[in-house]
Amino acid sequence: MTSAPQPLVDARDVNVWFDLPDGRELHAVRGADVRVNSREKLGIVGESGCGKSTLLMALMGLLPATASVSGRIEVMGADLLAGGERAFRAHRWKDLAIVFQGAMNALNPVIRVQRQIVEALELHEVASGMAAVHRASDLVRLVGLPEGVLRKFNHELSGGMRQRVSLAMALACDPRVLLADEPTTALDMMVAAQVLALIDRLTRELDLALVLVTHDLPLVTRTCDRIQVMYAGTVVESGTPADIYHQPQHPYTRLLFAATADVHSDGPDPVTILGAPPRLDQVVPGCAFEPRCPHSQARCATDVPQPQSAGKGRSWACHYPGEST
Amino acid sequence: MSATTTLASVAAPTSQPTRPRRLLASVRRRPAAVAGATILATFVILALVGPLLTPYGVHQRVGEVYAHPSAAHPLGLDDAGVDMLTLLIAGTRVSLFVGFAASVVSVIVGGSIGVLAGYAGGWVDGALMRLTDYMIVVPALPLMIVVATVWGPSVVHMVLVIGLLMWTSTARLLRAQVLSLRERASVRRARAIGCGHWRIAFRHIVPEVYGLLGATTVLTVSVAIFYEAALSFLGLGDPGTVSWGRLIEMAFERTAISSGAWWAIVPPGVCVALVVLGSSLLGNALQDAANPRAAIAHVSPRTFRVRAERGDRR
Amino acid sequence: MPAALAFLLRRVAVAVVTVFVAVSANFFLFRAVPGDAASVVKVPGMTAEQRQQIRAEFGLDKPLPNQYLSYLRQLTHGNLGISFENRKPVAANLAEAVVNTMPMVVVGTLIALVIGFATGLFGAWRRGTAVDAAGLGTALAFYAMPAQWLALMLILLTNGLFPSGGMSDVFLVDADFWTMMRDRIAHLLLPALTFGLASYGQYAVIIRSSMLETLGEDYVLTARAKGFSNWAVVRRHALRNAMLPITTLIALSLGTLMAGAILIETVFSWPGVGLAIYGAVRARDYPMLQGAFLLLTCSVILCNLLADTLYLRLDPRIRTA
Amino acid sequence: MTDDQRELLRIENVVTAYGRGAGVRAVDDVSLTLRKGELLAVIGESGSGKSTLALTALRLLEPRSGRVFFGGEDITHATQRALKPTRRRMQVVFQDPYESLDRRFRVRQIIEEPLLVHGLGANRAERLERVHAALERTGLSPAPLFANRFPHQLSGGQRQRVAIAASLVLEPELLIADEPVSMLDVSARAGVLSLLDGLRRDGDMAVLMITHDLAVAAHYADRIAVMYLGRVVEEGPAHKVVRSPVHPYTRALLSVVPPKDPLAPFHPQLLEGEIPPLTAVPAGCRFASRCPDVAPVCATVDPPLMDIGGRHSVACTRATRQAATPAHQGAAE
Amino acid sequence: SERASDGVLRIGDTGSTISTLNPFVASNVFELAIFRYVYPHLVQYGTGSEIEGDFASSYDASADGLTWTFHTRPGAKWSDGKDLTAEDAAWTFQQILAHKDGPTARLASYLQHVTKVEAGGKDELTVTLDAPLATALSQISQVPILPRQVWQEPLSGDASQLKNFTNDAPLVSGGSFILTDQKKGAFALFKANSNFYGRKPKLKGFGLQFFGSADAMVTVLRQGQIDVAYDVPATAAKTLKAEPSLDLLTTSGMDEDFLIFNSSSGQRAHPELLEPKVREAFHLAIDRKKLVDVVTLGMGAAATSVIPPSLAPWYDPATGAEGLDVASANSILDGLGFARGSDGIRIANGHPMAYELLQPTGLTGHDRVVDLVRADLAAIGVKVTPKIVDGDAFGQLLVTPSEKAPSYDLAMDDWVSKRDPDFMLSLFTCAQIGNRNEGAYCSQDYEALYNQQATTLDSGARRDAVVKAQQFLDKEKPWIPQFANPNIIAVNKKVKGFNGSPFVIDHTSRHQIDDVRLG
Ligand SMILES: Nc1ncnc2c1ncn2[C@@H]1O[C@H](COP(=O)(O)OP(=O)(O)OP(=O)(O)O)[C@@H](O)[C@H]1O
Ligand SMILES: Nc1ncnc2c1ncn2[C@@H]1O[C@H](COP(=O)(O)OP(=O)(O)OP(=O)(O)O)[C@@H](O)[C@H]1O
Ligand SMILES: [Mg+2]
Ligand SMILES: [Mg+2]
Repeated sequence: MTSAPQPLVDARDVNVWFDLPDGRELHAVRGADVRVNSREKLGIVGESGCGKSTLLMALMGLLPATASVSGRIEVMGADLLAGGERAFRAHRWKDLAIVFQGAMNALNPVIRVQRQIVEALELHEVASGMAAVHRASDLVRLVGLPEGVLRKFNHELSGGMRQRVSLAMALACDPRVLLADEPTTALDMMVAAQVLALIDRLTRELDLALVLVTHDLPLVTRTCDRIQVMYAGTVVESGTPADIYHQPQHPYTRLLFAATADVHSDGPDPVTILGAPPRLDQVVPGCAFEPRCPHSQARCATDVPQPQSAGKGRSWACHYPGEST
Repeated sequence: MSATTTLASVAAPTSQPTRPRRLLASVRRRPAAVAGATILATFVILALVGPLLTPYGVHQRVGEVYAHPSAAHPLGLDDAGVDMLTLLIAGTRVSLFVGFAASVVSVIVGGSIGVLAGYAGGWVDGALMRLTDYMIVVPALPLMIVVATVWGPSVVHMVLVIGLLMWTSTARLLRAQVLSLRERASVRRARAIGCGHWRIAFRHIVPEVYGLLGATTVLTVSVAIFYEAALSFLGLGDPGTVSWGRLIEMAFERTAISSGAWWAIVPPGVCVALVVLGSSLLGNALQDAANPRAAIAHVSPRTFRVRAERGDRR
Repeated sequence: MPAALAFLLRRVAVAVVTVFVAVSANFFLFRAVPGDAASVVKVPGMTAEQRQQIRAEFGLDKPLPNQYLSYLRQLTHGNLGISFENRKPVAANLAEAVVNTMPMVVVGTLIALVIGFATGLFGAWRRGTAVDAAGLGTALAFYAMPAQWLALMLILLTNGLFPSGGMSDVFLVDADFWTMMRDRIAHLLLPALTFGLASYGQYAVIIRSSMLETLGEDYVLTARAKGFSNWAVVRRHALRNAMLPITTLIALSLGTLMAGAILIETVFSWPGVGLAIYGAVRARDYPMLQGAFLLLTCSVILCNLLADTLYLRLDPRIRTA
Repeated sequence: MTDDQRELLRIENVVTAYGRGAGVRAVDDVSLTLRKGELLAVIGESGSGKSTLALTALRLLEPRSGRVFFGGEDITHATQRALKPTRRRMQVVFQDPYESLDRRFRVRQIIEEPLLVHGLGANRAERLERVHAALERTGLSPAPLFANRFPHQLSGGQRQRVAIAASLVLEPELLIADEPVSMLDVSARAGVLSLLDGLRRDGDMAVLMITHDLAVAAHYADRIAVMYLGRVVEEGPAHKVVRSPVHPYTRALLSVVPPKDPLAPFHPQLLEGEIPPLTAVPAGCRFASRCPDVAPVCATVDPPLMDIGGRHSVACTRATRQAATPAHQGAAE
Repeated sequence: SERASDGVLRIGDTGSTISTLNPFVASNVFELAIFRYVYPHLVQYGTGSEIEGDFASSYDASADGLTWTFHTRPGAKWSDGKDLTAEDAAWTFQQILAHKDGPTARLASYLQHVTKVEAGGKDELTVTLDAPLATALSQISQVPILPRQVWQEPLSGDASQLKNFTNDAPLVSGGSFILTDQKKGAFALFKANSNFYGRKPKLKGFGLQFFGSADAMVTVLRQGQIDVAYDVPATAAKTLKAEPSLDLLTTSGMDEDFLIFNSSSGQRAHPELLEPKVREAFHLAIDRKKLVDVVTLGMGAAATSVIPPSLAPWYDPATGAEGLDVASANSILDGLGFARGSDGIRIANGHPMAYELLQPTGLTGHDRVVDLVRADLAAIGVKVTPKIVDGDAFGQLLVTPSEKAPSYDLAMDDWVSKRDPDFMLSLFTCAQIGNRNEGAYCSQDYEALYNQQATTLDSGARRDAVVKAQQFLDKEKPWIPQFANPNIIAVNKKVKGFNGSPFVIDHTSRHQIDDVRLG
């Protein structure tokens, strides 16, 4: 028995730059760490454009040719960044499967659902022929859909059904980690709740690890074991939902909660976080949150705060943690 | 309220250039567009200052029939001993004029029909689109030949014939654009404010399609120049003028090939090809810029690069 | 499948309306031109009575609505009228021209499709590389060349290696099959090549851009995430979607093909539809022109309909929904 | 002030359909009343007809049947020309702040346009003054700094404020906001919402707000109307609808919204199945197919919206078994 | 080796094509040429401008010139074996006359003065005229004799089916060749007719191939795939001359370019243009040598009379001989009091001497002619603005029936002379107004001169009459002759006995092919 189980995904100090058409670079992910242990459910939250999707793409090695990456990305102990496309491909879907943001178009519109599930099974030699077809129908039943959807095309399915099919497809090869990029934003509240409950159930039943990316704070705190809050390409705080909610260390985390209304209790008015996130195509000299931070001090504008770890996955990157009004 | 003052101080982090300048910038960023614009500009300048460049007349016999290129006549002489360079430059004026004028005519016609159909909708749209359908299926060049034959050859007729018969793609493009613009929230808002049709059409919809109109105009130039060359080649050009199409025709009619006089055939064709190329390059770039589609490809033999350098952390 | 049927029926209805518009426009277009048959059929020393007689012969003395009705009636019997020029049925003249044009257009289009697909696919695949730029540049350059000029260039370059006039050596009679065949092919080579080169550019550009657009779709990313290699993604997922716009393009390009055909046929004295139209214009042979226009418009409409049907097979989104 | 005098917008049995013939009845027999200074939130799943209802109220769509009153005046079939003076009194803010502002207009022009259309403001200077005033009111201060910008030079929240300012210059009595914050980041939402809230509190302006976000509705609205498949199934004071929902659909919706505190109890009550398509509306109760509480009667009886007291009405056979009066008749308390 | 071309003369041409084989419809040169070889004719032209016998081996006229008797060759046969006799000829002529106001109008125009045609047995034919006619034989030489077995059907009744009778190849032939295959606009192939009544042609056959472009024709000629090329453009002459295997036969042709005045009495806008003195000034101002030089590359000839120089026996070299003389031209106009305005354009009758010049499309090189003429006339203070119209429209504008005055000022056109001068001279008769009389010129004095040459049977006396008519036209100048286009034929050296005279294949003689051998 090993004492410290090896993490399934261990990405350290990941940086992603995009080449812009005018020759400049956009630094989309700035030294982010992602570590997912077996059966762990990790949530990543942050405002739009803070690099959540880019980080996931980097983990899958699916970044476009205009991107460049640095850091270290290990999946089940293999250093993928060093191995290149071939190394990534060896782990895609078998170990890391993904449900994309806006999965409305994740299915090929001219190929039937069945074929799209079966082709993944055949590629990874999980099953083939009739066996693959049987497995496909098992999968759609698993996500709560009638078998009939196997013979349907993308456009014949509703948003919720598409999301479920995407999920079934992702589960086809028994992956170890499921990455889900905002799987519910395009959906109605009720359908979103259904899909989320489904993901929750399946990860438990199938012993999956989950990385759930979203900007819905209450949702992610409900679902996940550990939360990473991202801001401008950086992970500014991470910890368990209770840590994050009850003892937020970074002012951004605190403000994010304060900006959210609660239907179940009459709290104070939600607040606005003034200003907008910094442009990622420019160098930010100090703390990226400094211009919007109500507690910023001189040092914040010049020094980049380094992440401070408090063990057990708890960390934050702020010069003046815990400060509050 | 203290919130508002701070709001101003951190506001507008995204200060981008204004639209026309952005359009220009995005054109400047595309090498193809720059090449296209350069080609067109060169020919326009040539057309303007051309007559100053050669000392000969377009009907002046200056030497042997199909004389080889020489220092005095860098492009040789044609079938009547006229300096080819002089003819080519004279042709530039006529061909460019026909090209641009015809495309303006077609864009005016097509633009009006497209905008009207898209905005008015209902039976107006139906009728105009049936007309467009017909104009699309009717073979354009034969129809142009018939009309040009009936009207008689002249530059103005050529402009009208071409312009009036090739507006269909403009009309369709604009109709589609207007249809989607009409459903746009900004237009809905204008209606909710109480704006009249005129105001909505001319303040909110038409200006939105200027970019597209410009792009189609440039694109249509290439088609117009093509048709000019074709009609002239078929003997329907104005015999009183010199155009590239007529030069090709004359070379063909007057045995330039069997005389080995490549210099009488190659240059006018190259000019047509260059201008057509130039305007399609520029036009396509303008169209892309006016109507940007995501320029991503998820599949490419190249992949992202791995960098050794670390981020600005630690 | 009622949705598919409805789609098809709607298309057929539009096509029928367009055909009717074309038929009528055809009739009135050629009545609207100045001068009529009587001024066209050249009989030296023609008297007013003779002129009148010719008008009667072609039914030009009747009121316009009557002419129109009888025109429609004749059409329903497949009768396109009699050519002013050679007094043969227009349909027969046209049939001969079509038979002649076919080999050139078909072989030319095949050449264009092969080169166009190769350039377009390779360009999209190697997007942004020098090879892509060169391929696209060449395609655009060929697209930009006037067909008639390209034809002349080919003649100039091949320098008499291949025949450049007519469909065959007319003095080659009673020759054996292979000699005839060789002669035919030799004659076909330059016109078909011109046709192919002049039209491949637009295919290449469209194929490249539709391929690129497809490659940017989410499902392509999904396929890659599944672990497929790049080429497998293209083959399994991108190609078929990219085919969709190309189908329409090929159907629609038939109309513009005619422009190329006229010019190329003129250069190579190829006795096809293009030359027939051009000759009919010169001779003011209105029945012939009318017939040719009808033939061309209807075949474009038909091709569009065909493309729609093909679309129906290729794109399930139309079949249902 | 009597109720009738306070009433601003009244929608009576409105049916709005898309397409020819009978069409798709996106709004099917809906009645609502909005009073001066009131904020009414309309919630419901996608496709339930919220936007259609808003467009009908604005008379950007003409209802097939039913009537629309604005300020006591019947505008159901008024022509666009006749509507012009009314348009001034009701304004709209759309969901997408990127799309709803004309990209080529400067902020000043966007806000000035309504003044020009309605011939308000004697001259340029006066109009500019009003533009600045509107900007200041929406918190875009100092106004001259923003007036000359283009929309793309503003953040999403700022754009939405500009859209609101462009409505405010006309000093409307009603503002219809169709999902005004759903495209905005959490960080910017509260600002826009509290702006709307403030405007109606001190300006006596009524707001009809469409939203997906129950928490938002609960926090800001006076009244909430819940729509399902073209119908209003529950309508009442916000605190009543949120704290003691009656319709099973409302109850389910509320249950699936997690509380902010991760440790607070959370028992989502998931509904099975999907909303039936508008083209195949079931006979009987429209919600019956997904209702956790379904009774045999629901398959046949289509329950009307009935008042269950306290200006709270519900369309559910079970909830209204004690039978109150039909809602829109009992509106007068 | 498989080429069936041994002993077959292969001729190429551009432009003209064959679109019908029906002689009642046909009008273009090559269509008429086909009938010349395929159908018997009573008489034909020799190699010059003299008439000789053909199917009629001899013929004579009565003293009053009203009755012509033709003695046809006995024992002749059609290619289908049926007898070919004078009765066939009589039947053909009678049918043409019977429907002369209808479907046979085209051929009937050659029999205008014929009142009666009768067969006197199998081998004799008499033709009766209503007036003595100098051109009687020339006219009769144009009429083909048709096989009755073929034409009986279409000529029956009111002959209304005649126009639509396609007469497809292979035709029943009575001439020296049989048409074996023909394709519209492409080619026509002939083989020698073994049944032919006359001197057998030396060729096994011949073929006409039509090229869309001169370039294609010249290329094929140089490669030896055709033996003769007609209508070679002047621009190709240099290249072909350098070719050792080819002979280039160049003559100034029968085709002249004219500047045409609107001479109609209804032309009131510019009365000065009706003035012969003004026309004289125009004539003096035009530099013919330059036209020949630039337009025909020096291969044509300056034209001085309406009869082209190549029609030697009838052409009068003295007519219109005065050359370029701008000074005289100017002084004529000065003398008329047409002073120059500030822009250099003369004022005549209160109007500037600025005229519209109609020009038809489709005449090769015409734009250059117009340009040179414009420059020449500008030198004498006359401004000319060209207006180009489609060939058909041009014809209609120029030959408007007399009651409607044509509305143009000047026009430019070319005319191909026939072998008899009557044709060119007839263009100026009042009767041709509304038909071929471009310019609507009409003068009683000229009518008298024209009629005299038309009815003078003695050839010497007729020549004098023809010269007088030419001189009269030169004085009046309804048209100003400009230049004669060259006639260039390229012939492979292996072709022997080819007649390169300006009377090219003009459908009035069979000699050009019948006499040829392939060496
Ligand atoms: N292919 C690309 N080229 C250039 N910039 C890119 C590209 N993809 C993303 N970006 C930029 O990188 C930054 C991070 O984008 P990303 O999509 O990862 O954000 P996100 O957190 O997923 O946002 P959202 O919540 O809107 O999905 C953004 O500023 C975005 O504009
Ligand atoms: N222009 C239209 N033509 C036809 N049907 C329409 C149109 N607009 C909306 N619909 C249909 O009407 C129904 C109600 O649409 P509506 O936009 O009012 O819903 P909504 O509640 O606002 O939804 P969402 O939350 O997605 O905005 C839907 O089924 C929709 O498909
Ligand atoms: Mg994202
Ligand atoms: Mg909506």
